[in-house]
Amino acid sequence: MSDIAVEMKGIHKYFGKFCALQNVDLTVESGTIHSILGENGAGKSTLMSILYGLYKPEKGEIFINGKKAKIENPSDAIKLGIGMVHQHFMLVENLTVTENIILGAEITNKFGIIDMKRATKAIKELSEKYGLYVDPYAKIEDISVGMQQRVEILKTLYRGADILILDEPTAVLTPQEILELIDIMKRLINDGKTIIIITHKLKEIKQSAKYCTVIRRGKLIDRVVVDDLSEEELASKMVGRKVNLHIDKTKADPKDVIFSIENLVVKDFRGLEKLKGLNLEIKRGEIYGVAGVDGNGQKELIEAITCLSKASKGKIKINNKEIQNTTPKNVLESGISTIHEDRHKRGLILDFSVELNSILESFNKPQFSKKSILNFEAINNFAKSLIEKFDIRPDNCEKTPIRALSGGNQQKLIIAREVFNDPDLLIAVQPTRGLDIGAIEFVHKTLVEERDKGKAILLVSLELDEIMDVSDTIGVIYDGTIVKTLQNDENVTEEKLGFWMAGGEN
Amino acid sequence: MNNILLSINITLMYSAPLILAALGGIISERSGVVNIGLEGMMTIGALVGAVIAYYTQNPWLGFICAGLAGCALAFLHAIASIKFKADQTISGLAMNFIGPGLSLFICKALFGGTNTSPTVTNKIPKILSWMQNPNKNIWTSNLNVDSTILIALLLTFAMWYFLYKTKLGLRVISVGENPKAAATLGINVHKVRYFCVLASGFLAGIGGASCSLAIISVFSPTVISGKGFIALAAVIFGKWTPQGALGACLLFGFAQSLVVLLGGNESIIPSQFLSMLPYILTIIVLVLFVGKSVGPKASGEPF
Amino acid sequence: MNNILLSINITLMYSAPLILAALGGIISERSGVVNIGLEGMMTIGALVGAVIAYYTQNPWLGFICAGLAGCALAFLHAIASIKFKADQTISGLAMNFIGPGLSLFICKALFGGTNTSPTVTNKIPKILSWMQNPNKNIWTSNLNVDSTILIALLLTFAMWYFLYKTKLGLRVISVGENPKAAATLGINVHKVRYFCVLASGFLAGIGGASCSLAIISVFSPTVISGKGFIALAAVIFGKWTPQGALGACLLFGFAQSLVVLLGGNESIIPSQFLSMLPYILTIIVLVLFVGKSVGPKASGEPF
Amino acid sequence: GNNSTAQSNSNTTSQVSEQAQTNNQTENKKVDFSNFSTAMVSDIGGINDKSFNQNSYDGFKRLNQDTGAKISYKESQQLSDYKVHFDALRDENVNLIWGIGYLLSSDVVNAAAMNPDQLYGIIDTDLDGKVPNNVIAVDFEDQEAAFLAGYIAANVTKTDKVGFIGGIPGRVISRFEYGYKAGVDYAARELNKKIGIETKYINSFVDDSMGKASALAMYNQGADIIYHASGNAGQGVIEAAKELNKLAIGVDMDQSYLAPKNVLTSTVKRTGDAVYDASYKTASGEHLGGQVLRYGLAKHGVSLADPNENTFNLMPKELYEKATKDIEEMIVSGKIKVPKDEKAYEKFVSEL
Ligand SMILES: Nc1ncnc2c1ncn2[C@@H]1O[C@H](COP(=O)(O)OP(=O)(O)OP(=O)(O)O)[C@@H](O)[C@H]1O
Ligand SMILES: Nc1ncnc2c1ncn2[C@@H]1O[C@H](COP(=O)(O)OP(=O)(O)OP(=O)(O)O)[C@@H](O)[C@H]1O
Ligand SMILES: [Mg+2]
Ligand SMILES: [Mg+2]
Repeated sequence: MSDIAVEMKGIHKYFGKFCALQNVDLTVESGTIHSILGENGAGKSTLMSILYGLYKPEKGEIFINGKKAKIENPSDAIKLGIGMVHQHFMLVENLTVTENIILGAEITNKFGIIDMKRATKAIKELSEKYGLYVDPYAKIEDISVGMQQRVEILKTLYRGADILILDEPTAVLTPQEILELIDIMKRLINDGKTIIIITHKLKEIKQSAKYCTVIRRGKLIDRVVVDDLSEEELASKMVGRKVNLHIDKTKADPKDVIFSIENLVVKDFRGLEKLKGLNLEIKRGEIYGVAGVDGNGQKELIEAITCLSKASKGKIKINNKEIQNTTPKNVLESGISTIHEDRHKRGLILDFSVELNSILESFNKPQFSKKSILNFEAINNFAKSLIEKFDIRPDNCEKTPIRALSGGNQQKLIIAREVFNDPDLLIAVQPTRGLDIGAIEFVHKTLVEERDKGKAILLVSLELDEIMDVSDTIGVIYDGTIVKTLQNDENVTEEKLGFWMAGGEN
Repeated sequence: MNNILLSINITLMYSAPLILAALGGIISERSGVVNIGLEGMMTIGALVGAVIAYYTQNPWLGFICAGLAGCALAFLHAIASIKFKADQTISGLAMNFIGPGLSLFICKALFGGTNTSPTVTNKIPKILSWMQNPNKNIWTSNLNVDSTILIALLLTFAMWYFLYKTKLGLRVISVGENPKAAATLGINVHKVRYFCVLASGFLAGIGGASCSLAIISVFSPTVISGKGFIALAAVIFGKWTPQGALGACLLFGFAQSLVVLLGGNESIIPSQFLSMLPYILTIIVLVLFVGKSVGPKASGEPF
Repeated sequence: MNNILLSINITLMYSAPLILAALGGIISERSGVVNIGLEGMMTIGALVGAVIAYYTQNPWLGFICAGLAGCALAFLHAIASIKFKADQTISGLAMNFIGPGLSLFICKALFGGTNTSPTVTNKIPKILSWMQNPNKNIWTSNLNVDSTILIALLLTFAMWYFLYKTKLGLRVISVGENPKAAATLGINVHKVRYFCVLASGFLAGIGGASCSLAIISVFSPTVISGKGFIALAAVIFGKWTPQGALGACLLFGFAQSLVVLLGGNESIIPSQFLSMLPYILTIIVLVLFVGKSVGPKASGEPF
Repeated sequence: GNNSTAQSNSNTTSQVSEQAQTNNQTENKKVDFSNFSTAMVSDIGGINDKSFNQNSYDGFKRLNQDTGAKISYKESQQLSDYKVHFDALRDENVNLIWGIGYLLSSDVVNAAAMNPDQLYGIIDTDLDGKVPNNVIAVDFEDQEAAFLAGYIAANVTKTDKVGFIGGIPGRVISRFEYGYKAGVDYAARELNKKIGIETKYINSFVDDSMGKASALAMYNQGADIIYHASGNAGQGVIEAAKELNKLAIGVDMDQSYLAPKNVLTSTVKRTGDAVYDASYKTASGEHLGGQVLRYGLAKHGVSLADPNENTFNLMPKELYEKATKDIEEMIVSGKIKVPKDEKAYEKFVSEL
């Protein structure tokens, strides 16, 4: 088991003047799961893209199974038995599972006509062999993210890949799906495959990987045996300082109820009820965490509160004022700020500068505009103060388009902006998705600080760890209602929550 | 009865060039390259078709050369929008200015400064041209449509088969939907797009030639006058599918045949009003039935 | 020297309607609604402007009414593309058929069946019209441009100020870039878009009227003939900014003035070739300097 | 008022024009206008459009050959070019500036108002009778040639049904329609039978598919001869005639080249002769400004196309001669008053 599947030596990669990778080595033994760990923007994806032929390094050599390899494009990589599942899926949404898998390596008759029967059969065989169940006839846009990921893995296996690269495969998965994925990876290893996995979740690394390569700011930091280190040790290697994986917080001091939902019913576009009479109450000075499996009504709940979709029944009250079915603007003005789940879609305008993004909600305030003319000096000063206070990097980035910031820093800006609104209720939906450990620490700390200032906080997350770490009160959402509300104390365990989340009674 | 036949005849006559050009629009847009330049490519096709058929007396040679001329113009569009990643709308618009300008220039250079070509004596035959005298009988006379309509129908089927049943078709669609994904699977996005844009030019070119070699038999600067834009509308209207565009073109041709058959001295509807009918009909059907657009995701995005 | 002045005069004359319509294109596209229908809105503006000015003898009233007529057509486009979420390209195309069709229809209904309006006696004054006889002096005569060009320049500045310095402008841009984000931030996306499309129609309408009330002083069906498309090209060419589009329109007008000044009997360059110059120039500049397009992200996407 | 002035000039001018045409052979070039210069601004088609512009420029060239007058032209590519060309010509010291085609009328009128000392001419419109003092308006009696076309069509039809296809309806196209109809009715009366006339307007001067479709429909309904006044769209009409082996009558110029066996004849508008004539007279010192010069059959401004090798296979020689001699004479002499609009046509029919 000691022969080397992948060896990358002295890799340098520049984007313009920016050095993304500097003399990085990577050695992956065949038949193992090898994890790569690093902050956002450390260069992990870049390194893997080089291995897959998407980028050309300025310097460095690559050896595959001991032989020097020249990988200039993905075709070369595919021929060498390398397959990659990208951080952002590379699927054609309106084609079927089968079509996506065979694309570029189609099974055809001699006239170039695709033989769908044979293709489907081949895929079925593959998926049975590795327990990667998919519906070959379904369209990608109709299947769940977990299933899409299986399609991505099947794509590589179908091409006969022996070396699989998985770039943040778990960021979009539910806890259940993550467990399944780890299972699948182990099955693949048993079958003699080699896997390189990028993830920010230390727990997953501990559960699956044998070795871990740590990268920081484009430089190789260490290559370690995972079992030799604790999660905390791994985290501090990655960030370069000691980090708290669990947030320090004092006990909550909840006051009066400030926000409540009564019997809320929301229907989707087909007319099916997605929320079936949901109730909840949040007090000042408490973090209310909504735990649940994806798709049980979290999205509908947030959209109803923020008036992005219509409530067919029920009341939503803040400070005893009903806000359901008004406008997003009214919601904002009533004292509710929201950190949305998908920052690219909902929270930011990527080509606007950081300073404009920082006032998107508040440009109406006299402070920023007079007689509908914008006051750019005030806006600039404001953005500078946010950047300083929230340590948004790089410094002096207020004029750069926010697209150029890393995900963590984008998220920091959103949080800064929403906190600045000084809301009575702060809603945070998946606020740490895809962030590195340092950034997560910051987000959690901020939420607790706001709580301590007497705000009410509604935290919606699919990560049980996050819910259990941060919230004071936990509500379990299942099938459109809150089925269980409980104080977050030592008695709460992952198993218990999981039981309720799956619809168990009591 | 006779009127029905006539209406079919006119519908088919109107649709043939539209269908051909629309197929061109489909293959280009399906690969992710918007082609507003259909009009210009049709015009140059109409010219080259007429010129070659005039000199060689062979309409089919003219037809093929028209396709190649469309290709040549499409190649410019491909270079601009694929290689130089220029905005596809503007590059297409430029084709619509260059195509007619160039056509007029060549026409004047060849034919002593006139802006219409001489009449082509050997035009593209009609489908019943093997019969003794199809015009004698009013039935056969109305069924005796241009062979270009047959070609258009065959090519529609071929395009459908190509897009949905063949390897290359699957690649075309994936390149238009998600070029990055296609590239990670080792598909050469640029090559596929070049191929599709050139094919688009060829189809628009023969569409143009089917005006100057079948509907009438000369080239004149007005012979296309808007057909390329209607074909473009048919592409969208038909939701970027060959069968849909075929339907849209036929609907449009049918509306035109209604205009012809309803108009006349005794007609109660003013003729200005009638002549807007096809467009109004089209937009009504559009708003009522089509709803949200469903174009290829990466259409218009350089890669 | 005289030629230079004349060339400036001609450049400005050609650019005025283009600038106005291009501003219309910018505001609509900046809010995320593609407006291919500029051509049609210009045509109806040209007609209504001429008609009102003819009847009331007041060119400014005609000018304003032309804008409102453009608005009316734009309203159709807004309904189709914002409310019914129809494909914006096809809806815009439909405007390009409806605008001229309707104009012709109205023109005929009003003026006893002719397709040109009577000549407007009171056209929009020139900037030096307060002078005794500006035509006497070749200098003043060439500097004596239409006031529409002044309006176009002022509106360009106003549009720039509006988009980049005002609250509403910020909202327009954010709606065009990311309507979902804008909506979550409390902006009424539909309202902003309606406003922008209507403004777009108004600008295209007065652009059309500046053809029929300043450049010439009648409406005829060919008075616009492609200016809307050129304005559209200028929008893209100018990277969706008012100042960029202004530059593009001036460049285009300048190329046209070259065509006019170089053409004539003694010219060695054939006139067809000359007349392609502006477009060729445009595409060359495009390919060389503009590179990748940078349109509003959500342009063309219904919300 | 204008009308009668133009009329009174008519005899002398037609002679001049005919003389000029034969001058080349007879070599009696006495006139010398080498100090006289004239220029034309073409319509969008350009000076080789096989139609008005080309015809007008031919007249120019003849003028130059015969008299040595200086000639020049400017070609327009779009409507807004007209004004620019007139502006530019203002500085070039031209005695007479022509605008070719009614589309240029407002620009001619504007230019004339700005430059009261400059003489202008405009072809193919009477400017609604409101002719400025420094503008010569040249108009054509299209209905007269259309009448001859109708007369011939009525005599040739075998189905007793003929058709007319117009472009965009309007005052000018009405002349063609009603002149033609009157000719058909006149011949029908002569032949003592009823001949039906189908009319269709296709609302376009460019949509040849529509022209063809409309013609197909008319031929289907039994018409066997169609006269068109629909610009380029007429190419479709003639194509339909060719395909179904029926007959069509061309317009504005001799269109038989489009389908020699199917174009019965054409009505032609001789703008060149008119330009020649008016320029010649101006050079000779006549003041024509403020007048409408009307060119009909009389001054050879309009006529049927000259016969070609196919003409007499399609119709008897006698018919052509009868039309171009007897009927034409009756029109010129005023015995037949050809109607140019619906009202006049109804009157004409009722008086038949
Ligand atoms: N195409 C590109 N052009 C310019 N710079 C790039 C490009 N891709 C990546 N970078 C830069 O390279 C650095 C490394 O990026 P990379 O995507 O590899 O980070 P990562 O470690 O995968 O981060 P994450 O955890 O967020 O996925 C980043 O700082 C980024 O600024
Ligand atoms: N094509 C590109 N051009 C310029 N910079 C890029 C490009 N692609 C990525 N980057 C930069 O690379 C950095 C890392 O981006 P990446 O998309 O890998 O993850 P991220 O932005 O950190 O967030 P997330 O983990 O949520 O995906 C960012 O600074 C981003 O702006
Ligand atoms: Mg990332
Ligand atoms: Mg990454």
